[in-house]
Amino acid sequence: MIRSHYVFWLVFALMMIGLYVVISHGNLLKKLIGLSMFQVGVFLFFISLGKVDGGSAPIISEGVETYSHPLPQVLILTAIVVGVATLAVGLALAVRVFEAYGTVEEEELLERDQDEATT
Amino acid sequence: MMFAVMAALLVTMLLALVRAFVGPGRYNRILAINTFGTKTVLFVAVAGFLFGRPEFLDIGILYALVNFVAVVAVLRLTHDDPVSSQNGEDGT
Amino acid sequence: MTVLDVVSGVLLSVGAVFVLSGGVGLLRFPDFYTRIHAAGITDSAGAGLILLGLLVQTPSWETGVRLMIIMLFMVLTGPTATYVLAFAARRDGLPIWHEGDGRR
Amino acid sequence: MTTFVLINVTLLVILTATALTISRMRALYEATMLTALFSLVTACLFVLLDAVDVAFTEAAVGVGISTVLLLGGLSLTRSRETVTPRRRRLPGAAVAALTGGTLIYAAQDLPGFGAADTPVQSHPITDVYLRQSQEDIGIPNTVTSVLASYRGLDTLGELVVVVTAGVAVLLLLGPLTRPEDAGWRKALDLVDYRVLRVVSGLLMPFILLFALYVLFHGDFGPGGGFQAGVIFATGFVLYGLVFGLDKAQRVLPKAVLWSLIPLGLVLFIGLGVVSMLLGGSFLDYDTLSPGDPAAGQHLGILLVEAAIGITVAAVMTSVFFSFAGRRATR
Repeated sequence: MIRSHYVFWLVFALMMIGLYVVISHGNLLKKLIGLSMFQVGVFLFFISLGKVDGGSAPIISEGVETYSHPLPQVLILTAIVVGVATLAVGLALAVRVFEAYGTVEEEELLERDQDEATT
Repeated sequence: MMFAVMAALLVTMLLALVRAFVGPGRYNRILAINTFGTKTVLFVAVAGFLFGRPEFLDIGILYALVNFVAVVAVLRLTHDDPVSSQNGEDGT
Repeated sequence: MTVLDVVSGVLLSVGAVFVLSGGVGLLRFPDFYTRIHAAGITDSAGAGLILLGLLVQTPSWETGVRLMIIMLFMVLTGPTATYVLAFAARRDGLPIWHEGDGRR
Repeated sequence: MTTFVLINVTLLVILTATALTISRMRALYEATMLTALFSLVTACLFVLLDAVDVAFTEAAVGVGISTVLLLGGLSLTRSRETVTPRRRRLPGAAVAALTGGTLIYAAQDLPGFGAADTPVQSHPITDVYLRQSQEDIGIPNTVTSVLASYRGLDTLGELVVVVTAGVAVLLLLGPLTRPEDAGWRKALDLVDYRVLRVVSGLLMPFILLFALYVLFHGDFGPGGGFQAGVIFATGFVLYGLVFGLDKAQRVLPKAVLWSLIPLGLVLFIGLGVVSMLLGGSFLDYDTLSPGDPAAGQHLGILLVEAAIGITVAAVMTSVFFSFAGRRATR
């Protein structure tokens, strides 16, 4: 069990650290960092599903017989670029929130909204 | 032989990692990350030889490059931040 | 065991020792400026020797060319990065360590 | 095989430790630096897990672009996090523990890591991608052939997402929202660093050349449109950081950049339409060269990769410009 599943456990640990940061921390930028850690966990999970023992990179060349599966790699390759694009959108939103509210802390944002609603 | 080199690289990575964790201050961290980056370049090169397919060294070239860009970016974009530009106590 | 194997083995092991000692220095030296020395050792001597050791073993010229490009890039970027770091730290007023000061 | 396991475990442990440290750090600049380190380790792991193309992308994106974007975002907002109160920690920890427990429980049913008889490996599609692609397309790098040909439509969708995200950032931070100040705050600090300027100037042509090499060598080794686009953008990011935003924008005017964003997408879709007009289905490159399907595939893949490269490079560069060109409100 340990020998065959250790990768998954460590990857899950990574994902959960990211999830914890996203849920618990109030800072929007820290949340984005947590999100990207979670994302890396998912990437590693996918890639590790495609790996074969003794396999090699799926670039065909003579004298190599076993290759890892190319499909997860394709999915993750595009996902990384999409991930950084969405990270940019998130950051842009955070910057605009900061310009409007003067803070990126969730609690202070909620307080500001409350104040405006009551007055 | 390759394995010994790989082990040395991994141990050095761990040492640099500790330096990046404890700091103190920004410059120590950048230095540690820069060192770590060169170790990853070597890692890619040695791993290629260790597992018998050394033809993917393009990745190593990219690492060497990107590592430099990261150091420049960190220096440039944190330069005018008053909070933690001093060394010493920083909150972790 | 050919001559090339021996040469490559020697280069690799000396490089590994340099890399390792640089890592230890990065951790043990007392302040930022002294640590740059350690980083410099791993970046130039360690990396250069290991890459040379690999170069001796290369199966094809394409791999060799790539190794040489990596070496060129590292020779260009490594010292520049450490120089800029030291320069910026000096300008930022990071104090220099003297004998008898505490570690920082 | 034990060598592999040892290296793998070491890297994964380094990764998890870095993640833990990042999650505990309140100084966000430092946390971002560690994110760069995190990406370096991830990229090493990808190399180890045989995903060389992914490692390529992760290195360029994670260490280059996303670090720069995070730092840019930080310099426009606040760089210190407040203390997370205890009452907020507990729910997050509970949810994480619960989800993690569920995942680990569910993972018992997963086939072992690296086993050769898993559904993933024994599915007929594996054989199509690894063996039959050599006759259909004839490109050694199966990742490229799957990306650009077998799953071309999927890639088109991803490209649309990238374009949408780029447009969203431009709408949020671009010049339409506020007149820009061109100077990127004060004069650039790094301009005094002569060595840095000389070396960066020396590196620039090599970076662009390398990006082109990655673009056109993607058929035979790791590389392709996404990677090349990001490397291009990294080159311009370096240029902008060292020589100042003004100069970078003089080299690459915004009008050009913004027209390049849709250009790649139009090229991609246009290629699909052309292949339909020639009698095939959407993005069926066989029709591009009647009588010699493999040649058509080569041409199609090359064009698609170029289109991806153009769009990704333009999006990443203009996103960087819009972060860098914004004035900090403090």
